[in-house]
Parts: sequence; structure tokens; C-alpha cells
Amino acid sequence: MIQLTLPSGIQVEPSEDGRILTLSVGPQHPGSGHFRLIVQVDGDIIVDADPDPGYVHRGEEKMCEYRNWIQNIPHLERPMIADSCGILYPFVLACEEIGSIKVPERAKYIRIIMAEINAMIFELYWLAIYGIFLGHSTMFMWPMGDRELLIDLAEMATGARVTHAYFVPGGVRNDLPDTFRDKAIRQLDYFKHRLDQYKDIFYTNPLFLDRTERVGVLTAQDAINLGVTGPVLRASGVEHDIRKIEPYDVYDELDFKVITMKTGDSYARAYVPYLEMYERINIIKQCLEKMPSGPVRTKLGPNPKGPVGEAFKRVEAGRGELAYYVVSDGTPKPYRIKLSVPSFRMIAAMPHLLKGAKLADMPAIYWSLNYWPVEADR
Amino acid sequence: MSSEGKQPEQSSQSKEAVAKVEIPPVEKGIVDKITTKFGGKAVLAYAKPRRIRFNIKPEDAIEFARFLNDEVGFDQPISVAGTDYPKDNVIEVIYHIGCCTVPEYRSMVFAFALKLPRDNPKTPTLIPVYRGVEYHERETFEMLGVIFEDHPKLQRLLLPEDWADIPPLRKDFNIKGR
Amino acid sequence: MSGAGGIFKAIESGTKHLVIRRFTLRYPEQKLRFVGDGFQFDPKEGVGIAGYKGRHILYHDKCTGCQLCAIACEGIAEAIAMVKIDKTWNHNKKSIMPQIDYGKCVFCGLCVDACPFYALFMTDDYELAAYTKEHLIYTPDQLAVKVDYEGNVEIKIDDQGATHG
Amino acid sequence: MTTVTQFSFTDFVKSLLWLAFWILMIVTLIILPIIFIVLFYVPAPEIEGIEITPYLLLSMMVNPDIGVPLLKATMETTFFKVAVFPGFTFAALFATIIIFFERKFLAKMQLRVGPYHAGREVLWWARNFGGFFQMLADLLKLISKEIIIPSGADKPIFWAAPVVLTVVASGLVALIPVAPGWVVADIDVGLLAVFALLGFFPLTALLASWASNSKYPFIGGLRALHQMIAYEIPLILSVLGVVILSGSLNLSTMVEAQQNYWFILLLPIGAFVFFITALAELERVPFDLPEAESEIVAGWLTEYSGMAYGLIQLASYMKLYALAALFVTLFMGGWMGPEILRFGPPWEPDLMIRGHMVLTVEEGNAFFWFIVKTFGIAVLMLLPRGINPRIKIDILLRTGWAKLIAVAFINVFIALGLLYAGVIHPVGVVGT
Repeated sequence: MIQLTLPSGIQVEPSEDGRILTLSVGPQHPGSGHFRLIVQVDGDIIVDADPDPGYVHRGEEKMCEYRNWIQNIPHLERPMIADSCGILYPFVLACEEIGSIKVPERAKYIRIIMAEINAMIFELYWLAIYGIFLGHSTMFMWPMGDRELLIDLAEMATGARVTHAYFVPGGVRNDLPDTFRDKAIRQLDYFKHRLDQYKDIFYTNPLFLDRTERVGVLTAQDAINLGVTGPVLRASGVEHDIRKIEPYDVYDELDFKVITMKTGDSYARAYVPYLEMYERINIIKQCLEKMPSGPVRTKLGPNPKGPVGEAFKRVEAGRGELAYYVVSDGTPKPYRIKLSVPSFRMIAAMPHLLKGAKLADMPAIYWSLNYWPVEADR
Repeated sequence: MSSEGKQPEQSSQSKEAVAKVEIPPVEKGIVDKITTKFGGKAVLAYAKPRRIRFNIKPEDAIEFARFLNDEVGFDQPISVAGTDYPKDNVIEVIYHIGCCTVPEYRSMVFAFALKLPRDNPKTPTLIPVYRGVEYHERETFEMLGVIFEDHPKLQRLLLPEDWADIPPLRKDFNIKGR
Repeated sequence: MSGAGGIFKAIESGTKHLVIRRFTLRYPEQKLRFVGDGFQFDPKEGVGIAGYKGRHILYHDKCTGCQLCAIACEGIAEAIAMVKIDKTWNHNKKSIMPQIDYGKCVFCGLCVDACPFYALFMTDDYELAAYTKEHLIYTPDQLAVKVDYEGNVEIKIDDQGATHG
Repeated sequence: MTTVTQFSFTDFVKSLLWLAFWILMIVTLIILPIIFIVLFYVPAPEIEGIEITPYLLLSMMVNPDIGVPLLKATMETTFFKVAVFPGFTFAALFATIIIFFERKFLAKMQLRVGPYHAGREVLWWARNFGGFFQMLADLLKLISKEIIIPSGADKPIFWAAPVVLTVVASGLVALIPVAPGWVVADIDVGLLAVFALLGFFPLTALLASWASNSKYPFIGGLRALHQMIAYEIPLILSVLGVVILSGSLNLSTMVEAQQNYWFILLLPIGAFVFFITALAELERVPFDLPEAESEIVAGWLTEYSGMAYGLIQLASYMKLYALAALFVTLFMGGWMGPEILRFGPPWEPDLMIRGHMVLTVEEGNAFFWFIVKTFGIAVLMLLPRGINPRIKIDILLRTGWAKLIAVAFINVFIALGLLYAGVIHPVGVVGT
């Protein structure tokens, strides 16, 4: 085995038989994001992987304790700007449960529309990165371009392209513009047509199948016990979707399927979000049909206070189950807010899946876990 | 939250009041199962629709979690949160456990809280039961200084390596300028 | 070769896109059209009016110097500071008005929600780049200027694909 | 608030003068001396009984009656062949065009614009090719950048690797016959020389990765080596069929053997294997494992920066040209093609300037067909980049060792069968 001298003069520790090489994948690595995986490889086989998050930790939970309920809204969506409505949704629900605030019916539909659009924006972003991680540059450009269709819709409704600050306790900030419905239906139809194109170039491409099939298999038992969630859990065959099992707002009035796959490999984890996008388009169209007219926001007094109490609310965001544990002590500021984000729960699955995989499988496994470093660090 | 000045009396849930409120049948079944097994060791904090919370002691934690996982069917760790209560001199570690397998429990979140003394917070790790709590417990360790005994790797996770202050989510840690 | 069919399908799909029109927005030449005149808020109804959240606009004849916008911003970005102005108004005895630092502003628009006097709205103007940090601080006089934003490009969808313009 | 840069006419004139000054300085101090140094060392030909000296040359260039024969004479020198036409400059220019075309082509496939602004206003007639000057801008950027050498790097090898790669790529280019007689090195073992030179690339990559003293380049270098060993053998085997049919290792002879039929019609399997293995040799998608950025940053290129990186890229694109040209030479009849290009009226089709012949019509057509075919094959080699993801190392090795070698052997048997069944004569298809 070769002993390499690192630039800082650190001698790489070879293992006893001198076969193990330690690689630090990240945080300045094109295949990691703001995140580090300390990987030990024996030739091309990964023998150990140690996730090291925390490079973009900004103490959201502590920040929450210094701001009042409304002021928490803009900064809480910062960890996940690609799905900013999704990460705000359970906070708003929890505030409403603690304060027992009634939400107008129209606002519930608008929230679902925006949450689904945002989830799709995230999934396209995720798919684009998955494409480039596997060396497929076209699959990077297409979803990134088509994402514009949805960002355009979100911008039309909320006035901002990524950080909307749109949900508030008691409804949403503003009503949808009049032209939103027609435009949304037109663009979603076209987007559906674009989604069909992805299949030929990516999902049925034999080279993509080679890269992802039977790679990083996560059994249903392991998936549940490791606490992974969302598309990763459903790809392992567990039918677990918060929208279905614990319908919040008006999801119980909508008709949609929960997509599951049995295999639990990277391919299934890449395919489930893709199929879910069709369901999401379906949900948005149903919402646009069923949406009643009326007010969209319950008027609250300035600087509202909550009663003493706690709430645990969860929603199905783009990456899976996103939960907030909120404790209120009766002051205008929350006593404790805990974000249980799906990305953080995926970390546990990472060493489990990477051990024994090949180094070339690392991006395929790592990114199929729907991991978003900024969200995990909060 | 409601507006200032109109705080509804019924929603301020002190723990004794909630226990008397009507518990829905499915939740009642779970609560009965737990109370018959553990009796006085597990205290019911509240049982709202879809949300149940028990307060238990740290020494019973592993046994309780194992019973919850194997017998009751709550098998998916969702979150581990720690809350600091300097007034009562306790740190509360609360595990939220969901369920993926039993159909009628799937919509529920089971929470159990451990009240630990603030000066020496120690509790056994629940990794043998729920593997997924490993990183949640590490986060709780560094954010609140709770020591999870027998945890395989109780080290820094999110904070910088040169963090030399009290754990930041304790209430006596203050952000500068605030 | 089992996957030959898949490869041919992929090649077909790729080459098909050589004739599809491109989606890119040629930004400095083309600008997007937005709905409305920017985000506004109706304090009577307690609900906003949809629009783009760009630079603010301040109506001097309505601002009373109540500082609610600055208080709202305090926990968010701390971008709003109340400054003295030269003019005196009957409704603004203290003659203070908000000054916004766009180096800090996050464009959440909660200051607009906080204003009870229809004085602070947002506009379509998003081109705020400046050479120095000082240029990013907008005084009440600068905030009063209404900028004509000429965006006329929308997403168009036809058989050849979606395009801007 | 918008700040408008003030336009001042004085500054404008000043900048023009400044530019003129610099051009004058560079021409007088650098370019003219270089021309003279070159002219001193390159023996000038004798035109119409006059011995050309460098001093005479510049004055003669203005006179077309002497200048054209001079040009013709220069074109026949080896120096011209090495440095300009079938050699380095041509290949580098071709590589630049390929890079530009790749960027625009991929952009089109990916529904974006690609290089757009640079040079758009300079060439009004080339508005649709707007962005070609992006190549120039990239070159200037690479030249002006600092070349960072990692501490602990093996400096001589680290420096030598890009140069060696470029030199080897130029050597590869030198073996390609562009037209009858238009080849730098017309040697009898041309094909063997090609493979010998191709073997240099992964070794240099390994040396470069070793010299970088970093882990990711090292893994990349090892991968490059793995890939070479797995793909060199099918590459050689796939060409064996052509050698059997043409009965020669000389590339020009091989082209001439395809007078009637291109070998791609007789040996489609061999052509397929050659194409796939050529992609693997070039380390292009889907075989770009040594540079897989999501796994090992940039592979063996990780520590290179500035013009060292630029040279490596130039070498790799020259290699792309060389392999595309080799494919054309071996399977697609090289310069052969119908005579469609004419420089003058039918009774005098050659390129004549003032009564001096510069280029015969046959040569012109040969160039045309060769360039067109090579460009087509190069575009085919670019196409997978827009369509396929990268494949895994184990699948790559299995494909190389198990599948492609077997297929290449089938190809050899087909060639032998064609030969011994009497369909083909060693010097071409029956009837020639």
C-alpha cells in the first residue's frame, strides 16, 4: 500500500494490512453538498462511512426562542428554500392547534396547492442533482429548466421565487390572483408532458438501470427501524404517507394514490418521487376544481400569544414526514421548537447502506436518500 | 395562538385536567395496554386524538421502549427532543415514536418523556431498540448536554469542533445581543 | 445486449430535443411580467394582495412614523431603521420614516403586513445591485420613488415546447 | 439606484492609442523576431533560380507572382505538414471547433443556449454562431491563471505530464493520412504506432495522478489504468479485421483498399467495437470514470489548474479528433468520396492563383470528404454525453473483458471468413 502525504503533512494512517484508504468526501467536494462523509475504502469497496453534518448549522431552534410566532416565519423556511412551504406547514399547523385558530376553507386549499407545488420544485431540484451525480448532464438541465414552470406559478401566487413566507397561522398571506387557475392548469399540463420525456432518457436508460438497480437495498424492516421516511420509506414497500394516514387540512377530501415500490434499491428511491409528481399534479388540479371562494386569512391581533401547551404536528413534505414539536409557555415567543426534519432522519440510513457498497455507488446511494444538508443541519 | 387577551380556558391543558377528558377508543386501548404493564411507573400526561404522551423514569426507558416496539407496535422513531426547564431544574427528553405496521395506529404519534436532573442528565440510549435515534441522541447530547449511556459515538455532530461553551439549547445560554 | 432498446429510445429522445425551442429567459433583454403592482396589504381585511415582493415603496403622505414596520422587522432582518426627515407632516409629528437596508432585507413583506396606514407597499423593482454597501441603504426619499418596471415576457406554451417571450 | 458609467471620448481615444502602441510593441519586439528566427532555421526553397533568404522573403510575400509558388513550396515542406496542415495547428483548430460545437450541441439538446454573447457583435454574419469567441476567452482565462502546484507534488512529473500528453496527441495526429500524400509520417507500421502512442495516455495519467500527491487523483489514475487495460485489447482486436482485409498496417494503404466498399459495410461489428472502445479510450461519457466528478472530484485532473489543465484538455480533444479520424480511415474510406468540389470551371477545376497551381481538385475533394466524415464521427462521439449517465467501474470492466473481446473475436472470424471464402482479395474487394 502506498502512503500518501497530505498537503498539511498529515500521514494517512494505513490499516494493519495497509489496505484501507480514508477519503473525506466533502464539504468541498462536488458530490457532497455542505456535508462530509468520511469514507474508508478497501480498493473500491467502502468498509466504513461516517456522516459528519453540521457545516451549515445556524441554530434555527435557538433562534425561534428569541422571536415571536409571526417573526419566526421567514427564518424557518431558510433551511429548505427549495421546499419553503413544506417546512413552514407543520409550524403553522402547530401554532393553530395551540392557539385553536380556525382556518378559512379556501386557505386550506391554497395551502395544499402551494405545498404540492413546492414539493415538486424540490423534487425536480433533487432529480436534477441526481442526474448530474450519475454523470447525466441532460438530466441536470431538463428538470432545472422545467422547475421554472412551477417557480413561475409559485411566484405568481406569493410574490417570491423561492422564499415565499406565504403561510401564516390562520391561513395564507394573500389570495391567489384571478389568472392563476388557467395558467396553473396550462403549465401543469405541459409539465406533465415534460415529465413523460424524463422516462425515455433517464428512467429506462439501461446505463441508469445498471447504476441503480440492486444498489443500496433497504429492506422494509430496516427502513422502519432506522426511522427513514417519505419516498425512501415508500420505495421499501411501506405504505406510509402522512397525507393519507393523518390527513391535515383538506387532504381527506382529495383523491390520490400512495406510490410504493417493493425493491427498496436506489432505482426505486429515484422512481417513487417521479411517480409522485404525477399524483401531485393530480392533487393540485383537484384543489383548483374544488376550491371555494371566501376569505383566506383569519385576522389575528398584533403580537399574538398562545396558551400554555404543546403540539406535535407533521406533514408530508417533498422529502417525507416533516414534524414540529412546539412548546408554548404563554408568552408571545415559543418556549421550544424542535424541527424533526426528514433529511436528518436519513443520516442514520447512510452508513447502513454505504457499508459494503462500491465507491462508484456512493453518489447513487447518497443522493437517493433525499438528503438535504442545509435542512439536516438546521 | 389567539389574540391577546382572549385566552380560552379550556385549551390550557394542565396535565391532570387532560387525563379526565374523554379518550378516544383506540388511544384508550393503547393507554390501557401500557398502564396494565407498567402501572405507576408510566404516568399518562395526555391522550388527545392521535397523540399520546407518557412520562417515565430513565431507568425504565429501555424496557418501556422495547415493550412499545415489540408488543404495542410503535416502531418508527420520529424525533428526540430535549427541553430545558430551569425553573423545575429538569431537562426533559422526549421521544416521538410513530407506527408503520399496525394499520389503526399509523396515524398516531406516541411520545414518552424522561425528566432528568439538570446538573447530571443521564439516560440510557435507546439505540438497541430504535436504531434510528442514534443521530437524534447525538444532537440532544450536544445541544442540551444530556449524556446517553452506552451510546457508541457520543460526539459533536452539528456544532463546530472548537465549541467551548455550555450546550446552546439550555435556557441559560444566551445569544449575544439578544 | 438487453438494453439496446433503451439506448435507442434515449438517443431518440435526446435528438428529438434538438428541434425543440429553448426555454431560457434572455435576461437583460427580456424581463418577466408580474401580476399586479407588487405585494400590497389591506389592513382592514387583514389580507394581502398578490404581487411581486420587490423593492418597497413608501407613501410619505400616509406614513405616520408609527414604527410598526421597524418592530416587525426587528426579529427578522433588522433592515428597517427609523430616520428623521426634513419635511414635517401633520400626521407625522415625530417626522420619522423608515429607511431600509437592502443588504439585510429578506423581502418577506411582513413589514407591509404590519403597516396599518396603507403607507408601505412593495413594487416590481428587483434590480437593486449597487457598487457599495452604502448604496443599498434606501432613504425615505428614495423609497418614495416609483420605478417603471417594463417586464413583458411570459411563459408561452405551444407545440414546439415552452418558451419565454 | 443605478450608477451609469460615464463615457468619455478622451478615454476612448486614449484606449485606442494604448492598444495601437501595444500591438506595435508586440509585433516589433516579439512576432517579427520569432518569424526571423524560424526563417533562419527552416531551409527556404529555391524559387525560379533565386535562393530565398529571410530578408528577401518578406518583400517577396507582397508579390503574388513569387508569393504563390513560395506558398506552394512551403506547403510541400515537412515543417508545414508537421506544424500546420495535417499536423498540430489543424488538429488544434479542429479540436477548438469540436469543443465549441459540443457546447452548442449539448446546450441545444438540454434546452439551453450555451455560449451566446462573446463575439456576437464582432461578426455580424455569424450571429447564429454567437459565442465562438468564448473559446478565445476561455483560452485567455486559462493562460492568465496561476498554475497551483500542491505541496509535496513531484514537480518534474507534474509539469511534464500535460506537455507529454499534448506531444503524444500531436504524434497521434501525425499518423493520420488526410489525403493521398498528405500525411506527416507515412510509415509502414502506422497502425501499430497508433496503438503504441495510445498506450501513453493512461500511463501519463497515472504518472500525473501520482505526482499530484493527492487521493482523488490517485484513484482516478488507477481507474484510467484499469480502463486502458480493459479496453486496449478489444480496440486492437476490432482493428484486426481491417488489417486482415487490407493486408497492410499502413494507414494510407488501408484507405486505398476501401476504394469500392467501406469496411464498415463488411465489418459493422468491428466498427461498433472500435467506436465503443474509442469512447472508453477518450474517457468520454459514459466512460468518464477517471474524471467522475461526483465520486472523485475531477479524477486525475483534480490538482491541475491554469494552462496545465488547458493543455490536458487540448490533448484530450486532439485525441478525440485523432480517433475520429482513425475511425474514418479504417472503416469509412478515409478521404474517398465523390468529386463534388470544384475550384474553377470544369475544364480547369484545380485551385489556380495567377496561373500557379496551389491545390489539385483531387486533393481538395479529399480534404473535404475527410473533414466532413471526421466531423460527423466526432459529433457521434459527442452525442452520448447528452444521453447517458456514467457507468460503474465493475460494469465497465465486465463489458470490456467479457463482452467486447468476445464480440471483437467474432469480428475477426467474419473477416477471416470473408477472406477465405474468396469474397475478398487481400488488396481490396474482388474485381479491383
